Amino acid sequence: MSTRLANAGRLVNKNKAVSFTFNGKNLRGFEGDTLASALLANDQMMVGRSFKYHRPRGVVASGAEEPNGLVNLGKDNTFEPNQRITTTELFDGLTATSQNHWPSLEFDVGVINTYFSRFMPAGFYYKMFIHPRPFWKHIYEPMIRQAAGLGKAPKDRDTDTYEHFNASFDVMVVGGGIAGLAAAHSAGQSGARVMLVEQTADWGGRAVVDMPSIDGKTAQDWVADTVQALENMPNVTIRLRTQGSGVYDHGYVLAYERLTDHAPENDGPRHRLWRIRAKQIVTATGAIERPLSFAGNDIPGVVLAAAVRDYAINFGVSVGDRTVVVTNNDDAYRTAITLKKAGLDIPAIIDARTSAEGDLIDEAKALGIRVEFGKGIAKVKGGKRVTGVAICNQAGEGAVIEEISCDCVAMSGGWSPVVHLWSHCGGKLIWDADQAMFRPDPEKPPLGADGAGFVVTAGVANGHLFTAEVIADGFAAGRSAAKAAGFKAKAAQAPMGEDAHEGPLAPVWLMPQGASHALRSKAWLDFQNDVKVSDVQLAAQEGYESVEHAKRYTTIGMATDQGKLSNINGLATLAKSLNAEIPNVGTTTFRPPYTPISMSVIAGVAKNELFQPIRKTPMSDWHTANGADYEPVGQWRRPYAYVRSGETVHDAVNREVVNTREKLGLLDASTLGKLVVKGPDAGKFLDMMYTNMMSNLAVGKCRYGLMCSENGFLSDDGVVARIDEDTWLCHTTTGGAERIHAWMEDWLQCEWWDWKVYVANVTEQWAQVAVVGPNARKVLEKLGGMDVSKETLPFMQWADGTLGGFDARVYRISFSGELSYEIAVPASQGRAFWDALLAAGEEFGAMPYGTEALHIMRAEKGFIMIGDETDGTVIPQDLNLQWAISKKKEDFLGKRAQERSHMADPNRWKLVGLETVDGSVIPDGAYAIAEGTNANGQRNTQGRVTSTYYSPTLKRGIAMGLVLHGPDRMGEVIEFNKVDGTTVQAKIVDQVFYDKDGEKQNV
Amino acid sequence: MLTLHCPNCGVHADETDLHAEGEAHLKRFASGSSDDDFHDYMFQRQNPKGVHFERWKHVYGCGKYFLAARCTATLEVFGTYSAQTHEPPQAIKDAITAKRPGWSWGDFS
Amino acid sequence: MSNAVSTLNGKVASGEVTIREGGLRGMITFRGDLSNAKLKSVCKTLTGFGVPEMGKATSNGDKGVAWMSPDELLILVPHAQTNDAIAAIEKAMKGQHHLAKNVSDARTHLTVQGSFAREVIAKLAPADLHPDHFQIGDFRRTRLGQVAAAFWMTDAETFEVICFRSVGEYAFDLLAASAKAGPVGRF
Amino acid sequence: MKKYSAFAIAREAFRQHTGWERAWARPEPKKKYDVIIVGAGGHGLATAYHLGKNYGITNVAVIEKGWLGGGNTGRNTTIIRSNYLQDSSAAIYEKARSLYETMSQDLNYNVMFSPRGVIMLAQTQSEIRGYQRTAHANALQGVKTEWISPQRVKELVPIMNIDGPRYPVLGGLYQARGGTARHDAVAWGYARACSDMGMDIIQQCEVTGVRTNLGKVVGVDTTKGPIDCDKLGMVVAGHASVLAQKAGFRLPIESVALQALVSEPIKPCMDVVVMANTVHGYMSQSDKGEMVIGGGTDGYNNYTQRGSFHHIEETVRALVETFPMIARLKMLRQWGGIVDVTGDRSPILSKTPVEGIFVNCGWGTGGFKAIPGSGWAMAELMAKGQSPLTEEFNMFRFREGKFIDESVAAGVAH
Repeated sequence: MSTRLANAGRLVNKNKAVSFTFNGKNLRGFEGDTLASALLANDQMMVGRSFKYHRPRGVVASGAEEPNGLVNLGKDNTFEPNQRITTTELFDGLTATSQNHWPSLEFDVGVINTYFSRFMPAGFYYKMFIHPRPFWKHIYEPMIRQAAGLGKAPKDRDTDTYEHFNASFDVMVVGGGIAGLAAAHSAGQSGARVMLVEQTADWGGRAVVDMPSIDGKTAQDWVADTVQALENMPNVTIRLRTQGSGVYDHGYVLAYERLTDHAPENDGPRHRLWRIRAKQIVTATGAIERPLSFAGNDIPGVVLAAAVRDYAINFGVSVGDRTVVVTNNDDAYRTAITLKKAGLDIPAIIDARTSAEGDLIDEAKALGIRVEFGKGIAKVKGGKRVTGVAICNQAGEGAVIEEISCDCVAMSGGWSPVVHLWSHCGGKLIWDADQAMFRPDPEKPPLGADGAGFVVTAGVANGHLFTAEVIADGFAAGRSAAKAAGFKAKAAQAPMGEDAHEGPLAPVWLMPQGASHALRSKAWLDFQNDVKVSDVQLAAQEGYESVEHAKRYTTIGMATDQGKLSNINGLATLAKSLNAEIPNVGTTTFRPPYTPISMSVIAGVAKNELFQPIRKTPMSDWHTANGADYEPVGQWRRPYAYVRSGETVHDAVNREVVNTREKLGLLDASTLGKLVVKGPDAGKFLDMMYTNMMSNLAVGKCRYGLMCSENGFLSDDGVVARIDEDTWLCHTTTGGAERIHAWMEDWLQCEWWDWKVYVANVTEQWAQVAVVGPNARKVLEKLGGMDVSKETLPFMQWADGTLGGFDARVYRISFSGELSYEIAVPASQGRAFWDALLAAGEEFGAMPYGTEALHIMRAEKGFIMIGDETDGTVIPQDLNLQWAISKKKEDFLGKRAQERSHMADPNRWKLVGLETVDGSVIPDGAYAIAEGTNANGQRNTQGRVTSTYYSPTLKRGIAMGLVLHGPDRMGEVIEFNKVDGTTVQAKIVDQVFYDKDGEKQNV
Repeated sequence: MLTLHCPNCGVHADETDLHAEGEAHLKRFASGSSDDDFHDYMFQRQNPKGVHFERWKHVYGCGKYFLAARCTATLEVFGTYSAQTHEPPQAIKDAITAKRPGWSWGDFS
Repeated sequence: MSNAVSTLNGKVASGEVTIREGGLRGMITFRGDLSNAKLKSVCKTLTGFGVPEMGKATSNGDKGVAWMSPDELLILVPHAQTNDAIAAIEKAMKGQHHLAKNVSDARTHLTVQGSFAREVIAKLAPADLHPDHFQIGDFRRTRLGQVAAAFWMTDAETFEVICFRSVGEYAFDLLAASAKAGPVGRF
Repeated sequence: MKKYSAFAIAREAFRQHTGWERAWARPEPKKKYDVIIVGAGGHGLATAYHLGKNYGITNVAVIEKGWLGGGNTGRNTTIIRSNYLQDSSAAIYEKARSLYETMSQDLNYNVMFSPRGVIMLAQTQSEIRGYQRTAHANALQGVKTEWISPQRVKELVPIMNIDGPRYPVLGGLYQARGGTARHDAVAWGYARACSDMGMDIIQQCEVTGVRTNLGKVVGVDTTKGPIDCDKLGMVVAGHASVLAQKAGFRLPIESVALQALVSEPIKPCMDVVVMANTVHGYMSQSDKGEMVIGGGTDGYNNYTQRGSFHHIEETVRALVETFPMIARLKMLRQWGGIVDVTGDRSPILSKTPVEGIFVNCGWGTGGFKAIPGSGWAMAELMAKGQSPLTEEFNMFRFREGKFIDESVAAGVAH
């Protein structure tokens, strides 16, 4: 059984007990435990079920590489699936449940898959479930989906907070082991701005477990002293619980800081995403121990050798009472020695090498541990827990020599440097055959903005496995990174490490070497996704020879650990199957993040109200307080209608239209874009921007103008006012202000940069109100201060003045066909002006109206709306707007495009009015159908509706649409489709439905 | 995540402060030009895998355009320069030649 | 004008770092040739400061000037004096190609004040805010969350921020949330 | 070819799976083929498949620089739908969608086509109008779609927040027979079928030059030597410009990075595909249980298969807002692909200025869903010289100003 040892672990505080629950059981651990160590201390070896076969799964590692120990953590709004128990620090009240089983962890019906596993080799699902066809959707797929997945789906909204932080550094060091510490120290000494991050809660990495001597001190003391030194350096920032998650182009690094996961009672953000710009990055990310591939290596109790040591030393937890160590290298002997010294049984060390010599081997032997060279494990015995191992010759096919009873197997297949961050941005790897590992190729680093390498790798991550090399390499990497970032190294002594003498490892990719199919089909490569040696071999046999094919066909390395344990073993298996060298098979691509990071931290503070900015006008509060039903228009929110109690939105719209037509309506038009264009060449410039002539507009007058893209399509419209000799004010649509401003700057900066024109976007300087309706003049006269009579301020003119004490610019323009003034006042006075209008207008029936009433009234008058009549494929000619296209101008933006053959095609659909025969409203988006079908069997069409409304003024449906030869077909009845298959008939009419002679506006 | 030096305001700008504005040094063809010329001006892009010239706008910064010489295969930046020019300055061309001998792009080399 | 109200009417979010809407500020977008002697002189007359160098701003109370781009300054004057200041510019720049527009009401002015003000800004802006890199006198146009903004420092613990009026509330809430979340411990 | 079936699996299970053959052969190139397709992605392989299946043209080589299916076929978010606005788009995508329905049976390879339904959310008034227009167009195009209410959206996707304060859901365009498929399997299934017809799929073979004579294609030079052909199909997605340049013509396209990401797998919680264009995010749940999320394209030309992280941020925050329950899921992996985008963001399936060379490119962000239709149409174009499905997608349309613009219905071409 696994249990807590008498000697306290390095990291746990035995004086502080912590209670938690697992699958409803109340358990106790200590402060400093991880959830994994606490579960092991409670003899909870089995922690989950595998993805495919639902086999029992126990902890196999002690860190971020753990593939098995995944739990549902927390509940309600802190519920989180797939939480890795080896990186979850224990806290009081922690609640965890195991995953992927039904009805329980101990008795999972899904385990039936394991008995049928011979029918479920790699890719079996590509070969079956094909017939009968409907079964995939209705039976097979739902079944597979239920069986797959891991944790439960969260249900509640996350109430924690998250944030981002932007920071720039000269040198970013990832990894707080001795190499990273040395690198940060040497880079810091040079004066560079340095950040050092470590993903765990503890500095020192493996060194503080295995405790070599550095500079004559224990590793523990050296680490403590170095951390202290770094903390004292003002130019160095160090962070625990912060993972270097991804390296991106031009030195961008994401670091993922977990602030309160270990202490949920603390205030502040739960996670922080550091968005770092680093000139140089040092990856001192260490290495991950590889499992060995033997039959039954997935049974709970088979654990990586170094992890067994971690649990014993860091947490005072023994994984088992009797541990068989199986290895191909010397390092695993440390585990045997540690356990033996802790008073536990080591029945044998099974060493696949034919012979080896070294200090650790000697020490193990001296402790009386039996060492068997040239041997391997034929098979692990046990179901939910290891009960023993069968030993065989490594060179053979698995004939059992001896069985040894044990409850833990500590395995080591060598070490794989963590090269993820090096590789994220294109750093290349080389195969180190001696150490059987891929390590960064220093000649081919990822290249930065200047074309030079911007990542250096250090220590174990660089393929150095011995303390002396590791620490020297870290020190040198910090120096060279600082130098590359522009800092001179200070003379300082590199730390010196000491090592035990170790012999070379012998690569072992399968145990025993000649294992039978039966054994290979029980030798796991990917523990979570259930990929075995036989699966990769099958992929190769079937032609899935590329490493990417094999990965995708078998799903090896695609689990939540992203193959941290399985990739190299899988690769070696594939290479062997193809009779190829490992480096020739290549690796799969490493992609960020290193380990999964929360979606919430990616979103950061941008949640709820802060999800996206909402742009508000000075009158927004009034709208909200008065029933505004909003519609988003870009980032603005405009009242669609002001709904009163007892009204539907539709009722409100109709009321607003009728009231405006009969009395007085007020529209908050502040969102309309207002661009000032000024300069000696402003007229010439606007003649290029607009299809019509603007240079000849008289001062004091307004003119409606159209803008097209260079591709000829209508992009915006609005009223232009000539302010003075060299100044024009251009109104744009609500969505157009920033876009058209940018469009103007583009041409001024990049094409006609010698033209003397300045543009300023003054949209938000002004609150603008449209005062519309028969009583419009009356209310303005009541406010007083300006002559707004027909004679002094005729249609399409503007004037500056004072209205009711407000500085105002009044435009006599109309988008509704009514007598109408648009009045601009400084935004700071907008709300007061709005209130003044409402008060003064009360006796005249003043009533605000929203965008829908605006739309209906303009449609009744046959005015086009950008975004309704236009959709990016419509040219002004389609809308019969030839009158607004200057014939005199040689050039304007879009002119050349409109000369292309398809643009000049007489068969382009043209704008007309449409009146339903039965008075109903044509559905939005309906098409006018024509006879027959096209070559692809689609029904022919001859037009479409662009705007369609119920007109409360005319009390019937009205519409505008683009129709083939429409203007030549007045009076003709055509049919529009409905989605239910029926049609509605409409007569082609003039597009002006209301007050054709303009009598209402010209008063 | 690119960073580009804005030659207009001196800021070493994060990509999120910038907006990519497409190929640089396009020659505008207006009314009266041939269909081919107009087509090429509007749609025919160099799209090289390698040295490229492009427009950027420092949209969240000084609001000005600038041009960049960049490698689309490695994202290396050879230099940024004023948008008010019809061809890359010699210093930029030299910087590219030093890194990518024999390069060419449109009419430039 | 007594009717004038700033975007958030002086709203305050108090804490270790306090966010305050700064009330009405007179601001003028002034475009022209920044080396023009008349431009330089009117800038000095109005604000008491000369044309700043690229990326710099100087201010004192309600008056100040910031370098916006190679052909644009932001002139700060008391709100009530804005139109007079523009008139002065127009007079001084007569015959010179220029543009001077009142943008006082198109902006929201916020102050961020407190021990970790620098970090509050750094949570939201993709700029290097290290004290070695951004100091009093520097002026930066960048983004704050998802909106454009500009800021400068008036003392070691105070940032002045301006953004567009329509997003003033968003910017205020964003800064307030960042301040409430506490310090990072970077600077 | 040995047929795949449950019986075959049972048979093999009892002989340790030793009887499984290679899914596709590994031939050396011949001296000459009737047709060479460059690019063994989904589109290239589907083209070859339909050349053989529909026209009996089997003396075909499919040449691939890397490994088959290794480009955008293996990097996309696997969404299949045909609810497009414009007739020509709807025609080819619906052809594709209908071929997906029977692809597993046609290829005897389970591509796991899952017609689980696709909803495109309307969150603004203009999206409502755009999607209602699409619904009306679809009704005439023979594409089965429907406009659904917010309540129906919620029933179909209970995890969605339909009344978020910023962009409440106002309805959706629903295509019940849209869905997803297993992307790799599509490429593998086609490869197996092509190989079975005697076609040569030649991987790890890069085209280094295109040989022409008197304006007509005669062959290609490759890293495995020269190979002659009568007709050449260029189907290389992101690298189309580079290949066209070798043949002496240019294409009106640009190559940019498109990104995607997946969460860790969870138990089933979302049965349909949801696309939210206003906030720029789309999401579905794979059969493995991962939430598969698509992001946006970068604005700058790029051949690195790496994009900029801020697009991931934008996409994720939009989806956290739309689906609050994903807040505590974790991003497992992000990646990028290179997509080629045309001036109207619709593809090019076309003859070229060089006789005998045909090009299929410009699918932008929407290529996967089109694979079988594209292959069908491209095969027709190459075999017969014309196809009603490709007619409007010719590369010369930009000269005339005859665009196929899908963005008009607020529908981006995902």
